[in-house]
Amino acid sequence: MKSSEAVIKLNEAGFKAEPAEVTRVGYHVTVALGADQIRPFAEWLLSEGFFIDFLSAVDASPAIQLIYQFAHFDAPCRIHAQVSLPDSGAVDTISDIYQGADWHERETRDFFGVVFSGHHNLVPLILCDEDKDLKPLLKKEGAKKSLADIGLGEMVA
Amino acid sequence: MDTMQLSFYDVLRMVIAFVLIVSLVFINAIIMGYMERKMAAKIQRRWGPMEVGFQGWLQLILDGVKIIAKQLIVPKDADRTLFRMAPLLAFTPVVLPFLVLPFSKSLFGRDINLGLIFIIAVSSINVLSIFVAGWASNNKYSMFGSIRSVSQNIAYEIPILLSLLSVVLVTHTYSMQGIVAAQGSIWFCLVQPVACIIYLISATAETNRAPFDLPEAESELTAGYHTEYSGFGFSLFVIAEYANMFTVCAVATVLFFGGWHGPFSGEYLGALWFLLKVFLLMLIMVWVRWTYPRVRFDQLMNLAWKYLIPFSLVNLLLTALIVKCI
Amino acid sequence: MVTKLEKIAGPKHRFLLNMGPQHPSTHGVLRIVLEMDGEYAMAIDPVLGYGHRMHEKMAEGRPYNGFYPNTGRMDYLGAILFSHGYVGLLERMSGAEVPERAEFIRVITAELNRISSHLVGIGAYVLDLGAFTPILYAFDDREMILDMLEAITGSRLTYCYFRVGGVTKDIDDTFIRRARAFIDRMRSRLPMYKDLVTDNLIFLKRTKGIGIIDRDMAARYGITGPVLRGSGISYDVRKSEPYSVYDRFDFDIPVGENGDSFDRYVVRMEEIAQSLRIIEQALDALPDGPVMVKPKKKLKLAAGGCNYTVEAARGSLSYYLVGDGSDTPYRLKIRVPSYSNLSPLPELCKGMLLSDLVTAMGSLDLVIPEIDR
Amino acid sequence: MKEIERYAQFLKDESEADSTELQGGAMNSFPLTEQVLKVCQANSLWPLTFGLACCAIEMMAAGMARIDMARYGAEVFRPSARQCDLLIVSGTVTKKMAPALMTLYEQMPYPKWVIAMGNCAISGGPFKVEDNYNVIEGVDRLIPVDVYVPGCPPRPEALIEGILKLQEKIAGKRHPWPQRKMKDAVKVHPIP
Repeated sequence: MKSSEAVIKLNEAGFKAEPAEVTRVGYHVTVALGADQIRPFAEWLLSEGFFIDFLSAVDASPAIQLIYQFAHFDAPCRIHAQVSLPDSGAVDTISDIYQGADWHERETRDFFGVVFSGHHNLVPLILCDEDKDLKPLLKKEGAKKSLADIGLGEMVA
Repeated sequence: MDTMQLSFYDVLRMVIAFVLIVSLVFINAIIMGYMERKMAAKIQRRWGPMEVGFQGWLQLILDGVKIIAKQLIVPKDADRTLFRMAPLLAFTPVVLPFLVLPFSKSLFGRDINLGLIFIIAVSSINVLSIFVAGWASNNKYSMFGSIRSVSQNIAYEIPILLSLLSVVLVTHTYSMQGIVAAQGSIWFCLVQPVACIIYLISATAETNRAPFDLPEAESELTAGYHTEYSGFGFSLFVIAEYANMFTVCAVATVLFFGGWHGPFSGEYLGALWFLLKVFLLMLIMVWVRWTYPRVRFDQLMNLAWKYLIPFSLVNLLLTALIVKCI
Repeated sequence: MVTKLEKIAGPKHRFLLNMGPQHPSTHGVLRIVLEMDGEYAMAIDPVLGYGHRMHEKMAEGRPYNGFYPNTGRMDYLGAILFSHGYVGLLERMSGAEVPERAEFIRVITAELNRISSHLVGIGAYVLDLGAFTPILYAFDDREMILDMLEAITGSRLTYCYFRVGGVTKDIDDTFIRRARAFIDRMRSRLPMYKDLVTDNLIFLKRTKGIGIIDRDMAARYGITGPVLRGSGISYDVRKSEPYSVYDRFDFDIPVGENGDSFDRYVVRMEEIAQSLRIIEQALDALPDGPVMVKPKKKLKLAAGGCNYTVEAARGSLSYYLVGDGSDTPYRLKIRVPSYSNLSPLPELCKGMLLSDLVTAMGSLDLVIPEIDR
Repeated sequence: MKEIERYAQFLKDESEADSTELQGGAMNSFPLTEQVLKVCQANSLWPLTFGLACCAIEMMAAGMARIDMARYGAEVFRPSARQCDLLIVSGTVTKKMAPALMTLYEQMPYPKWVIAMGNCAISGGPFKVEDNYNVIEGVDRLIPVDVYVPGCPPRPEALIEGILKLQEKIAGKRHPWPQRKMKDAVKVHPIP
């Protein structure tokens, strides 16, 4: 699937997608998602044959940003989605749609304390048991910056 | 041996033979250990043991002394009695077959008229020791190794027996000396090629050598049935393995490769021919080990039950028919 | 999947078997908890983190340039490929110019590194199957590559050779002669590997049809690299999103047919041949000129997220960096290929014999500290 | 972390208490047998198949054709800790790995030795940073170490040197009898 085609299809399916400047940012499409759209988004991607590249998070104020990246085997089309973590600290899991997200979600829970509701086995993956509440990649007080300062602000839904 | 009455001379001969044989078992382990390492090194284009003594020939002796002085560990949850017994149980039966092996025309412990049966009966005890070792260790990997070993040995005992029987049908005797004597003109590997090949394959499996080394498959079961054994217990298993190799290769030599027959084989010089043939066969086993990957367990069983046993049965039947007709 | 055995025996006969963190076939410090039914592994639970070295945390605490050494220590078998990704990311964000000669040298060294990584991978894989000798031959060939790379980078394993704006040291005639000699030698060695390993009957019997990965599974788990190409999908970042000067070379993407362990092995062998082709072309077309543009003392990057993907030895490797205008990264996420390649293990190996599990896992060619980061 | 420290202290006490008794046992009362035994132990160091990180590859390279540790008798890589004399800690030890490493050390029978290979095993190496939350800074905090081989990672030759150093520590001599000094190294791959 060509990236321009993907933008059109994504917008038709109700996701706020925009083409990105691939030589500058390294991905073809950005999607600003709402926290409730994650599961339909993942289902749509799976049906279109995308594979999951990675899933991670960035700690910023006012909320942790979750980063989803998907790509396609047949055409250069890398989709980058950003989700702002709701106040509840939990988002829906996609580990039952993309099983590969299972470990990524567990890792994100280890490092950031993000809870993925509906995950079947959200136990520490990387960290040892006594460190399960360490959340090492959360920024310290004072080091945390706002979304605009780190250039992720315009992508939030 | 028509009568079972033993003279003093016979007893003395057996005692001396026994002492010599036990030392032979140890020396064999040292020589084979050294040859295996050197040969593996040769195959892998490296030096192998080099610095310890000339060409590293002292390496195995030093290894042996070191391993005797290692601490003996009995795991807390192991069955202490059985755990200690298993290495001895492995060692004892491998010494006994040497008693009836005909090293040369007059160099042998004792020529029993059921020599072949004796060897097969005694060397089967070995599998028991492996099973005991695995069970007593109370370790899951050991248990896997020992269970694999038991089923493997039971499976491969049958083709061994059947292929040996087809030789016995030709020679009409179970005596080892008798079988060697029958090969004065032609070696039985030419008379019974199928039996010979089946025996060599099964013997490799019987001694748990690669590519059939499943009981101690390193990449699957760490060290298999002797995972928990340290120091001398472990070395007894290794010695027993080499002695077992010697036994099966000696039987192969006696049955298929003319025993001590060879140019200038007099009363005693035949022993040189015998040892040469045995060590050649053992080196072939070493060669195979360092070349091939390991087979999977079900493939191993399939090979025995689906190919080796039917083929050896057919071979036995054909031999019986031909012998009967002639 | 319910196997025949499970129907007969039922779950009550099951027991737990702990494989690792010290086990000869886990290639490092991976631990796998297996629920066994006899010799069948009915449930598989990999436990990671025994080699977690906090690379992502370390990146946030040091300048951009200070992270170069870490890239080489994540995947120590393909260190150059990992630093290629990081350097490419910084260049994309800062817009730094790279001399053409430097790009060619990058491709040459990266492909040499890929060959050395594959050699270890297949050697260790055959070792998993119980053949000791091929790994020694593979290491013998690999030492030639290490000698070459050592002469220009200064280290044998954890290279720190690429910089923003080029490479640290130019290659000389000796390197080119050695590289050409290596290409000839490696081409003459490939038939030997074929005779010794690929055509070996036991090897074929052990690997054919074991651990089949199909397209759907690959998409769901994000499998990439030779593991994916073994399944017949020709996805290679070097072709689909060409970086550096890879678009100037003529090379094929070898793919398998069935997606089993054997195909993955064959793909790696073929990739060695393709990498040799790339190196040969790059050596022929090597332009003159400088290898380094004088870098700024302190690298400061603008705010914003940026992604850079390269084809590492084990699959597609992405760096995702969020800058905040200072000289340290705000957040650096590293998407490592082995992590996604290992994750299907519970589904892939369910109901397998322990020996097959070792076969299937070995064919994934894992580097554990890369997974744990 | 408390538990790990307690475990480490226990291992240290045990090795100090047992070292006189277990490093050769009753043989130590006879000087000559003791010396012979030490020579044998020095010449036959069997390492454990145990790789942690980058250094493990160099440890493998040390056993391969070019370097060939086998020349000095350190050939037999045993997969089971029960049959080993030498634990080569080749790489970074993390908090999660520490208990497993100590268990491995405990499983080895006396006499046993440890080589800390690489900077990570010696001190935490490049991972000894301010925000370190997972790497143990030096394996000697967990188990007693005999020889340190620095490098990141050390070359295989450095590991061989470490083994020779360990032999010197055990037998009191760099090339314990009957070892000869190695002759000139053979160039395996001449530069074309």
